Amino acid sequence: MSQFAVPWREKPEPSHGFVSSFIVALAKGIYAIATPIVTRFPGSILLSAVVASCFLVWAHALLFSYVDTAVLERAAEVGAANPNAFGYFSPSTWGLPPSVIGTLLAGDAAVEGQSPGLLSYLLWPVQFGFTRDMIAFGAIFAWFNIVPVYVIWWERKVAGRIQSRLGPMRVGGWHGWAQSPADGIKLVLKEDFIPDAADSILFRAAPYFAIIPSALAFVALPFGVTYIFREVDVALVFILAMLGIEVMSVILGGWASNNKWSVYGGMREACQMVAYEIPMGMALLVPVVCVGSLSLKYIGEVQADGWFSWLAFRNPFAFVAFVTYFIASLASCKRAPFDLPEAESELVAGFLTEYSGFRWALFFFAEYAAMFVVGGLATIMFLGGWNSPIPSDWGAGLGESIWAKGLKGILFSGPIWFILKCVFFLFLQLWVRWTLPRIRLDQVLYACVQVLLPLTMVLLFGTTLWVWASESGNATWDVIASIVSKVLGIVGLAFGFGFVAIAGYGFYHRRRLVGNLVIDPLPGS
Amino acid sequence: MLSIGLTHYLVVAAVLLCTGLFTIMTKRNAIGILIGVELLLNAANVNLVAFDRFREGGLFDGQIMALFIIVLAAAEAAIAVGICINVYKNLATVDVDSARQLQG
Amino acid sequence: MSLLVLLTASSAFGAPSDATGAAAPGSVLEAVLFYIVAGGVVVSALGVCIAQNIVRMAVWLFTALASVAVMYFLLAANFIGAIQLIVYAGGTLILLVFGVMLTSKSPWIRFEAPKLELVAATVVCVGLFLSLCTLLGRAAWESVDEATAGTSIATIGRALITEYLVPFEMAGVVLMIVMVGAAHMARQEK
Amino acid sequence: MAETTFESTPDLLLDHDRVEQGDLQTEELLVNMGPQHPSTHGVLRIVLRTDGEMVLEAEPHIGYLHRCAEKIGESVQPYQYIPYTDRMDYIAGMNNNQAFAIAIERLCGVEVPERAKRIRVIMAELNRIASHLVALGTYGLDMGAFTPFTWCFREREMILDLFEAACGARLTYSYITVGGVHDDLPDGWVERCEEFLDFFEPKIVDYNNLLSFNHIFVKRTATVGVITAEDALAFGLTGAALRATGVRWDLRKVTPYDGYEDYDFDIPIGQDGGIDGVPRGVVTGDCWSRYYVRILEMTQSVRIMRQALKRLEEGPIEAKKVKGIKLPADEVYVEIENPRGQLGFYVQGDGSAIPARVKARGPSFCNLAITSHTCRDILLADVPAIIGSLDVVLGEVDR
Repeated sequence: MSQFAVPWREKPEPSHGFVSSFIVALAKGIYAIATPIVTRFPGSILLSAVVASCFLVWAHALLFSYVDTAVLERAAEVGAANPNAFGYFSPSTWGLPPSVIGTLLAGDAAVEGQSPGLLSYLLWPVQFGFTRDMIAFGAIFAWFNIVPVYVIWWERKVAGRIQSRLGPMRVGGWHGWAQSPADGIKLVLKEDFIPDAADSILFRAAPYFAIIPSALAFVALPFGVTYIFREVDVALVFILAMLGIEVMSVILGGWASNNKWSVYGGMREACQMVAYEIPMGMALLVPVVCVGSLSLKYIGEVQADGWFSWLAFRNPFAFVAFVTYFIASLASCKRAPFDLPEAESELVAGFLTEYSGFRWALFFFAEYAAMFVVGGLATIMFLGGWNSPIPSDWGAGLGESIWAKGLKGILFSGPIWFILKCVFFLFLQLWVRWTLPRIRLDQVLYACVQVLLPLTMVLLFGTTLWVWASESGNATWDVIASIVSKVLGIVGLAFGFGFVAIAGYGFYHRRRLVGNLVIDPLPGS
Repeated sequence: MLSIGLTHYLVVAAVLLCTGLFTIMTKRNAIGILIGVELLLNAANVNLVAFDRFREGGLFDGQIMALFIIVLAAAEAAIAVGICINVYKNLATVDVDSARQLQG
Repeated sequence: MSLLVLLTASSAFGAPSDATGAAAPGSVLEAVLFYIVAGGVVVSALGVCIAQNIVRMAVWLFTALASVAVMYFLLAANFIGAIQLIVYAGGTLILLVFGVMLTSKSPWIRFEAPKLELVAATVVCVGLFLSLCTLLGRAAWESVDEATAGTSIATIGRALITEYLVPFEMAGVVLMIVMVGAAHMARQEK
Repeated sequence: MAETTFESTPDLLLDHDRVEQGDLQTEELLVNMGPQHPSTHGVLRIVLRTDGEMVLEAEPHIGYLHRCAEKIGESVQPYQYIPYTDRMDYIAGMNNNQAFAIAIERLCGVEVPERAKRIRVIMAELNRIASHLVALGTYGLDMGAFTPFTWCFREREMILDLFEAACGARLTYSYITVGGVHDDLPDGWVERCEEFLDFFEPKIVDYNNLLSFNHIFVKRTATVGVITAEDALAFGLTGAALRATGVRWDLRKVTPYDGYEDYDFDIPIGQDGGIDGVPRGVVTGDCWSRYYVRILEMTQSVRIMRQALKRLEEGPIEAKKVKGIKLPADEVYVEIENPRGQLGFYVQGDGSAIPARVKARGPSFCNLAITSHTCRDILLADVPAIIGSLDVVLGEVDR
């Protein structure tokens, strides 16, 4: 080594640990396997995925109809607790009397008219609450991970189309489908960076204060009448509390970063939260007053009679409250035009300025999961929850054959409708974000406190009067109410079709803006 | 030990009470004292809800009391933080020992 | 880590025996959950009184409040638990943190208490705790081991507008006064 | 743990009296906005004294991009200096070339051929559109709207394609030289340019629908950063910032150069809201006026270009024998209307081929001077709004 040796060259190459190497190897392997298939047959794969998911839901519907009849009815007969699949109480090991367990394990001939035999032996673990808990937990956890990753990818595609670009196109082949997982891997492998002057413990802890509440919100969010992890009687307040607690992470992250821009981001979030949370809660009280329950499951169940029974169309106040809630929910997710805590043109990146790598990814996971939760809340409180727009008694004439059951299972499948509606709300959030400029802080406070808050108070009062009048049993009033409900439903339908028309037009003309004027920069070449 | 009864919850409440008291006694920062007060109030709440749970009748008086305490704690915190900020405006510190103009 | 918390907190709603969803009284699961949650409460409460940094104190208070909320879920008081989370952890605490931000020049500002005072406080608090424990051990509560069924929100709501109407309205008046008072105090004097 | 303080450092304080007078309300912070900050359009550093979200005062600190651009002009021949002018205001290179070329032409008495003048006007107006597109797009970014940026850059790309077809460069053109232009237009360029203009005009309506008349955007920019005509004149504001205050002043009309007197066009100025499609709440001289004057100017540029393209005739494109021309022992000061305002070049010759003194008057530099006057007692979010509406290019501010 000569005396001119450059000291910083002698440092060894940074070696990744086993986990990092494993993740990279795994990613490379998946990429190598998936890429040739996906790039060659994207259309057929998409089609088969759709078919397969339909089949899965169908099979699911059959399975649960079987289990519910074979197990739960039997359990109810013997006087066990309130049966409820996925959140099914009284697991045999904890609550059911031994006599019931014995019968269930024997399986056969538990209920007359059902085919005993192999199927019931295959399915017997499903009757245990613990097994179902584990399945549901896996489902929630997977969903919680999948939603942010693919919503981010989808947001980039939507943003690309809105901005007359293409969005991600490279990674993975077909429309850059692997972009988000690749970004995730990159973020995980990034340097674990904590600023010197930061409060390192709080700086590390803050992302978890964001991600844990948003994951917990999924616990009480019903995806269908039986697809609830835990049915909580105060589910609405619980989810609102989870969304409120998330604010703590922003304030904490901003404070612990010890960066002035981060502190500004945290303070702004605190200000903004004071402003939006009250109108948001009051807008949600409007459907609560209509229904008279805080249980999301119950609120979903009363909207089962098709489009016109959805709560947004019950009375005019609920319809306006729906819009109000949507605006306030944008603020709750820190989405544009309310993205002041991370306003990049004012505060660099706000509370996220000092964050990078995995911690930053956690914040984003929390944000996108919260977007889904907020959309799910709007779905349940206003747009019929998991119910299809078709009344649930439709198709009674189809009979009870296995195929009719399967068809109805798909048509009235809770998760499919719920996710579709949530995706609709997600799209609205993306659309708004990529169209509107950002509001100033004083305008946020003004809009929430001086416009939305009085408005929601009026709505709450009005809807109380409406419910009171409806319960008085006056025949004339009932006629008026049903006419108003129909009119609102038709207005909503018009909005829905308008949305579909605009989205379809945009999709059909998606290349219109990009390249109808190509100027050859090198003429003659 | 495996059968959880009223006493278990009351012991937890006692821990909350004592730590709250300790916080109030040792902290000099006005907002730190406020945090201690919140702990005390939570101790009371845990007591109320636990008594409510392990009591015949099912009137839920305890839960309603806890509800009122939560509301009043929110009100108390709002006023107290307002006072702290005013003290800070006037004295440029929130050390409770330095706020002794009225001591004569 | 989030997985663990998800499991713990979701199990707090429990393998329930009634519609409110609290863990079945007397079950092993309830005991395990109680010790986890009580551990959380105790550690957070000790964290509050040991922490020197005011922001960390607030964070410890946050975990204490959240654990107490989970304890309410265990006690079948779901509504109180949710309200605790939304009002206390989501509202009051953020107010406190806001106050911290507005009143400290630096996040690491310290106000040390004298040694003697620390010792005295420790003696007093530990003594109080021990005497409370002794009292609790001697107390003979009626129907202690028989937990009643959980409540429903409708009952609480009905009680609030019948039996507890006056306190309920008084609470509204107090909140009103607080709003006016806080606005008055926050007013910039020119 | 490092002991860090958020306290103000006294020697950085801008106005000691104000600090001592003001009662201590909450924490006053000194915040550095920049030199690395997304909305300072380069390397501008603004020191903000803030009280919460309120900005009490803002002081721009410049010089992070200083490259001795003027001094270099005193050691190279004028035609060699043309590429350096590109790098001053890199968003509007053509206009900078034109300004310096006209200065040398006036100094030496070079007569520019007719076709070269037409091409110069076309290029200058194209570049004006391109520059305003950047201004609009980045202003949308400053307001938190990302989409206008990509829409504007989509059209700007087409302009850059046209430039590339004409001179081979997309940013630093060095196309307009002393005595004319560097190259003749390639075959079919005029048709392409007309095609672009037909494509571009309806897009302005799109920008208006997307951004200009968006309610939130108007709320964010109207009555923010109002500059009166007196202040604008006192601070030497030029360009869109001056015209937005209601002063109808445009060098293309006042002292026409390169044949601007032949063309028929208007000078858009800012006006109060409520009439002519200007939204209510807008005040003359606010951020929205400055923004909207640029939109209107793009329409006028299209008008000028259509006329120029029609009158483009065959002929020489460069005056003869300008390379190595000796500069007379005289001085000249020429100002032209750059997209950002009046760009002036002072050139002093001493009989040799190399200027004895080159000095530039940059519009961005002069417009930036009003920042600390305007950014007083505003909200933090208004600072990017004001800086963005002034549309400064730091390459030219720092030179």
